[in-house]
Amino acid sequence: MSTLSEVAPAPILSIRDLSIELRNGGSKQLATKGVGLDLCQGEVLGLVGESGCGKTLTCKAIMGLLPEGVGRVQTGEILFSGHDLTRANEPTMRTFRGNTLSMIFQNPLNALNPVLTIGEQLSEVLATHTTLKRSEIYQEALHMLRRVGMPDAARRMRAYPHELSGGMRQRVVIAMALLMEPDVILADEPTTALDVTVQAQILKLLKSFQRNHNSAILLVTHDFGVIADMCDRVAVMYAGRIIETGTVEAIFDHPSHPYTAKLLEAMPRGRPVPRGELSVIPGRVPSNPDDLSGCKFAPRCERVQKACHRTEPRLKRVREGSTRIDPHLVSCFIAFEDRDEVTHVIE
Amino acid sequence: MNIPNTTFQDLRTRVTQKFRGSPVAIFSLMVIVVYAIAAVMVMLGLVANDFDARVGEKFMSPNATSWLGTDRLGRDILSRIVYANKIAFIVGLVTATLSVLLGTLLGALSGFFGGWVDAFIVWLYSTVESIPYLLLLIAISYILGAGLSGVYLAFVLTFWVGPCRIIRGEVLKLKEAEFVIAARAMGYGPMRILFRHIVPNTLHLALVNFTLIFVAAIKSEVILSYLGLGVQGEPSWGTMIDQARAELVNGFFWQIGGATVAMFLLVLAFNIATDTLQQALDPRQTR
Amino acid sequence: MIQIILKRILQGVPTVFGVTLITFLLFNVAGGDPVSLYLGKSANPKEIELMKKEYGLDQPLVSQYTDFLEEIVTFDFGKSFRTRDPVADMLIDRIGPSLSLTIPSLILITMIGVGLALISTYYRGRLFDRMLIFTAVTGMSISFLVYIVVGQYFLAFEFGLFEIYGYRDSDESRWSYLALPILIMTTVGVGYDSRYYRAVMLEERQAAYILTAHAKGLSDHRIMLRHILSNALIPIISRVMISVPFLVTGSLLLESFFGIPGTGSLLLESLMSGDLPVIKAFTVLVSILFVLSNIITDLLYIWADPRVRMQ
Amino acid sequence: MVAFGLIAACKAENPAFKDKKILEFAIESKVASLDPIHAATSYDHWGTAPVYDTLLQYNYLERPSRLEPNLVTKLPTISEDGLTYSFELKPGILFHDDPCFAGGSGRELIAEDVIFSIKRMANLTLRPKGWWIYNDRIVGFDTYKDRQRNRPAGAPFNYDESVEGLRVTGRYTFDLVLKRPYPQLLSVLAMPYTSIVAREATEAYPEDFHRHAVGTGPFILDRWSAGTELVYSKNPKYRPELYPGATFAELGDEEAGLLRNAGAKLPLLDGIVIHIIDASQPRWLKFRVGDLHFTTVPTEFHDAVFTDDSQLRPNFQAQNISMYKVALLDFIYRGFNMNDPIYGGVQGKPIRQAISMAIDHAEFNDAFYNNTAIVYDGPIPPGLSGHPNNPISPYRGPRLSLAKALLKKAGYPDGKGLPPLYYETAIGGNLREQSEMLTRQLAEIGITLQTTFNHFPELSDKLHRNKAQFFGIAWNSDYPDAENNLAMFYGPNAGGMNHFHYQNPAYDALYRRASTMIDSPTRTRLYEDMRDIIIEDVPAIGALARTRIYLWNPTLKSMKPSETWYGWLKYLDVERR
Repeated sequence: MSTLSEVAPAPILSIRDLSIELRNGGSKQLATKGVGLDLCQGEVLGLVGESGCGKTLTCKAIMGLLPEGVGRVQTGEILFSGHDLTRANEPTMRTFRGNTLSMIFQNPLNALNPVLTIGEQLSEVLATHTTLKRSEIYQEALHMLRRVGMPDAARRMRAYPHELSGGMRQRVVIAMALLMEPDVILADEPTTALDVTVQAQILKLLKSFQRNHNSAILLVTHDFGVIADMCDRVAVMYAGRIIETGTVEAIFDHPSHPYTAKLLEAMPRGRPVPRGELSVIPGRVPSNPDDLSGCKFAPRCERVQKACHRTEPRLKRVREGSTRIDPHLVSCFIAFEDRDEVTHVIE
Repeated sequence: MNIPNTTFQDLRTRVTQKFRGSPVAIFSLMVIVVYAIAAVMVMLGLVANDFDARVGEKFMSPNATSWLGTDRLGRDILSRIVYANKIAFIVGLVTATLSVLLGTLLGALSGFFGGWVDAFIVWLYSTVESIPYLLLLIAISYILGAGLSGVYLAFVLTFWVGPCRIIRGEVLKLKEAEFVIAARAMGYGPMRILFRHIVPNTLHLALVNFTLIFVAAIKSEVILSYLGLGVQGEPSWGTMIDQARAELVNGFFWQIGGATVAMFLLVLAFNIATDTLQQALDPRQTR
Repeated sequence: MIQIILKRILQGVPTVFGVTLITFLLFNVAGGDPVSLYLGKSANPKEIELMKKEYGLDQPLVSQYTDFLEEIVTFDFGKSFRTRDPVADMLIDRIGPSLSLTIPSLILITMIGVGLALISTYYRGRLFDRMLIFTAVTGMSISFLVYIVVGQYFLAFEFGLFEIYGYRDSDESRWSYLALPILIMTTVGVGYDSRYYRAVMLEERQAAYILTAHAKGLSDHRIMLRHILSNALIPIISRVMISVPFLVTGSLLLESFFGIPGTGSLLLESLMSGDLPVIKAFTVLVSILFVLSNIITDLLYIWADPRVRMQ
Repeated sequence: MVAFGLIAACKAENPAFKDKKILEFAIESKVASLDPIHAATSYDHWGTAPVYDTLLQYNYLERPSRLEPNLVTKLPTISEDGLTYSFELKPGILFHDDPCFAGGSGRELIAEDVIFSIKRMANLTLRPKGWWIYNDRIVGFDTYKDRQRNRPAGAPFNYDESVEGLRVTGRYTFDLVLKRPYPQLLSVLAMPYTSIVAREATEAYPEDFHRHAVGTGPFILDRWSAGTELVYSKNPKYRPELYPGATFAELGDEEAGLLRNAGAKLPLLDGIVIHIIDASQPRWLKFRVGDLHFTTVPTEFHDAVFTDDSQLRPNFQAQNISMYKVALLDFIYRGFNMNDPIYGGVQGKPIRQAISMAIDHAEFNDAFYNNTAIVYDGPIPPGLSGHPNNPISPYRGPRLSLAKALLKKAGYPDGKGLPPLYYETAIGGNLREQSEMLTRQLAEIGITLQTTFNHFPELSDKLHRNKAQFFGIAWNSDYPDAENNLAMFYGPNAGGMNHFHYQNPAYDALYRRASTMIDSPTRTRLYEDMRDIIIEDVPAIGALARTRIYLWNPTLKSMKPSETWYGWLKYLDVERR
């Protein structure tokens, strides 16, 4: 441990060296490798990257909900509330899920059970995690529905998901996630399926809740506009690895990885990017990164060098944008080619 | 089944992968291949030639020359089982091929052209469907008389409904696909679009239906044989089981046992293969 | 609501009409001539002609067909060639025993099938699941006839667990005769149905909202019973409703092998003896039932699926 | 499964049967009708026999079976010219009690009832299956039938119109007057078709008389559950009739306990349950567990019952199961369509003879009947005059080299040039295996057999319409007189019972002569001449006569089965429950 961590606030959720293995038929591959993330109380951490880079899997791994028989944590740990979630058993996980640790899913229509009423789907969270009476549960659920800005909330309690618009459904999903006032919220692209004006409302809602309760949010997105509005810190993922991390300012002002730079270039600041437009960088994400030696981005990188193909760079601290508590880390040789200054290494 | 935006190439890869990944599936394929080879050998007259010959006394127990004993006419049961395998394959192949062809043709026309063609074909299959399958089967073979051709026709007239319905649904969906719209834009005629562009993309569904009907045909043949409507003149597993029913009481279980096991293995193999195929084609199901 | 029902009934009319046409073509046009049977082995051509006349079999086909349609509309199917009883009475007599066989079987099949599917879904990929799949596929691969022959010989005769054959229409004794046929029917049916329900539930299990339910920290029981089962209800209802017309048709093989005087054995006897009035009436009635059960299925969907309810 | 076992374990014992003598047995096909004029099959006979009486019956113990009076006081007196038969009914015979009679109590049987029952055969709206037995026989009967057939639509059948040949001569006496001698009439009057019914019952149940059996028989029909069982109880008012005594007994009857009830008042049973079980396996298994008192042995199960020399297997003997073999008046044959351009007619005669020589009936007998059947030549079954006890046909198979020589001479060496022979047979039992054996046997001389299996209606349709090239069926004699079998080859019967469409003026002349004669050596000689013509011409290759084997459990007493008639259930006795 470095001296820096002594100054930083203790993380509420800490991911160390997380490697997730995916099995497909007979073949196995690592979907993430050595992912490390810290999430502190009251902080919004953005996790950004192209589709399929391992963002959602990381969230599912935190929730202990990797697809059964397909995904498995190979190495690493996820520390939360004094438990290593990768080793926790189901009953323990269940006490966290939806309670102190909750998750908001991408597609609000699919995330709700079509044949149960909104009221029931909200209430069952409280019924599971509290000992409240039925009437109290109802009141609580209704209250939360109002808080997320659901118009005509009492009537909506009896409605079925398909009777609501997309934005309202996402409000329901968020209400479910917030019901127990969780310490950590994993928001997996909570607004991508929604149109622009609704997106803004939903984000505002999340933000205000986070402020009021001093919760921590891991916000998965590929929209730097959202990052700019919401986040304190950012981690950029590529091919299952964190390739750059730092404060929002550090990343935006001094993008040090060519990939990050390309992402930022592709998106003029302040303008939200519709889903899918991130892949303006030529080439494709390698289907099995481990087959590739060296830097996984090398094949697509404009500034690739010989060394890039030989060994895989590790996360190192760069001076620009680093603060005492929030170092700016990047895994790229060329980011350091001018200076051979190595300050800190995080595996 | 919903297979969005996948090319036939992808499907083939998925199918091969799925089969490679499962030893049971490979075993089932091997069983089918062995049976198929045996059937071809029977057709070529290489094995089971003596299926109709008297090789010994009636109802002999298994012995060195007749491994599964003999039947009432003193014929070798093993030879008859092997020979019946040929019948099963012919019944299965002919029925499944014709049913799938007919079903695909009607389903494709129905889904593609819509209008009165669709209305008529939908009416036709919902009518056939609303008659209990066994009743229809028996009625048709009753009218055509017992025998192989009656069996074929009864099966085909009953079984075409399944593929027809499914292909129709798929064609309805594919009709709106981009590559079809592109083909239209090229000014291709409707028949070319339907049979060169759309129908080849439904082949995987036809394949699954083919295996399903194959099994259904073999199993239904037993029921028809019990009713005296099955294959005539040559041994089939159905006629053997039917014949051997009474022998169980006499304490001769070689024939019923042998035919049941022979049929069981093939049907089991087909069931497993069909399952594997369906899993590969429809990845949402992790059966 | 009534409008929906009326509309669906009207939509069913062409199907029923089609069935009458097919039935007529099959038996009156393509089929053989049943008359000679009924005059006994000493029949002569003169007597055969007379009987054909009596039954209108010498009429042009078109008028034979319209007569048939008239029978259907009036529900008066005339008399059986074979027994001379009114066809309607025969069907009514036979329907009870068939239902006592098929209804308990369907209930058992569905309950056991859904139950096994739930357990199997819960333990997917584990030993129980594999065993269930293996057993189901194995069971499906054995001929129905073998179940019957072997079941009757071993369970009823050798081990004496069941009645071998027969039926008595009293509440105490009926079930002792029906136990084995119901057991066989259930055994065969459960294999198919549990596999199907399992596939349905596994598919539901993959749904995004199940992930949500897990993320909410719900217990597995609640997820299985409340979330998965309630969504699987629609396919279950479809499956059960598809079987409903076949409740009435009974089971051809089971009934004839175990001597249950139901509609299945009636149908078999009629087919074997060319008793056209019975076969035709039966076919048409079943197709009407089929159409009706489709309508009821639609209504049940409305009850089970809020999405349909809206439309 | 345990639960199922428990349900089944409470076996269905009928409390009403307690301490009663109830006979239970099974027949293999549904009884279609209990109206005697429909009673064409042996199953119908089993169903009607307990309820109805015929004028004549057969002696229970005597073999060969001999006619004896049943409803009548004695056998009829026959006029010199053999045309007038005079009968006298026993007085005091009562119909079963039934609401159709005034006061509900059965009235006495009188001569009018007999005449009424015969007239019903003329009523074609009833579709009598036995219509042919009086056809062209009784004076005035056919014109009466035609008149009634052409009656105005809607008019009822007139039973009151008198028929010249049906004469009531007193309360109990009546005459039947024939157009020409009909020596088989006495046998006919023991057939179930001629059972006596009550007019009141037919009128009270116009639509379903076939389910309301009201007769004078030893048992009363209690219940007829469609397709499952017929239940009868003893008729308490049955006329005083006694079990026959030793005078009629055969050797061995006494040892078999058949005389133990001699002189006892009939019927001996309290009731009968006839189960209807079409599949042979359950029928057999039910007998084996003791649910049925007696059964016939389905041919498929012969191997389970008999050793190769057709003795009962030891396990059956150990269970004290009794056996009785009834030789059937049976003619199992393969027939040709004589109009066929190749196999029929004169030109086909050598081919038919060759085929006959290729068929090995002994092999059939061994494989399918465990050698319990009788192989014989010609159309006259064992037990009837004219039957040859020894092989007499030069064409009896297997004589393969002779058969091949005949074929060669006919221009078809080794069957070359002969089109396939299409064989029509029925579906069921082991007929498939039988046809396979036949195919194999004919292949020996180079003839290809192609079999079509038909449902019985189809088969009989093909036969009537002369559409069957080669066919295999069985004929059961309606009465014990070879005339019945010989009529199958009589030219004018073509299209009817003459399935062969066989036309031979010499044969027809012999038949016409013999058919009006009563049994005598002269008539037997005529029968033999006709038989030899058939053997030489080979319209039919024959023949086998099955032996029906009855087995019964030791709880059944005084059993001596017969298939000449079915009225003998009244002589049976069983242990009390």
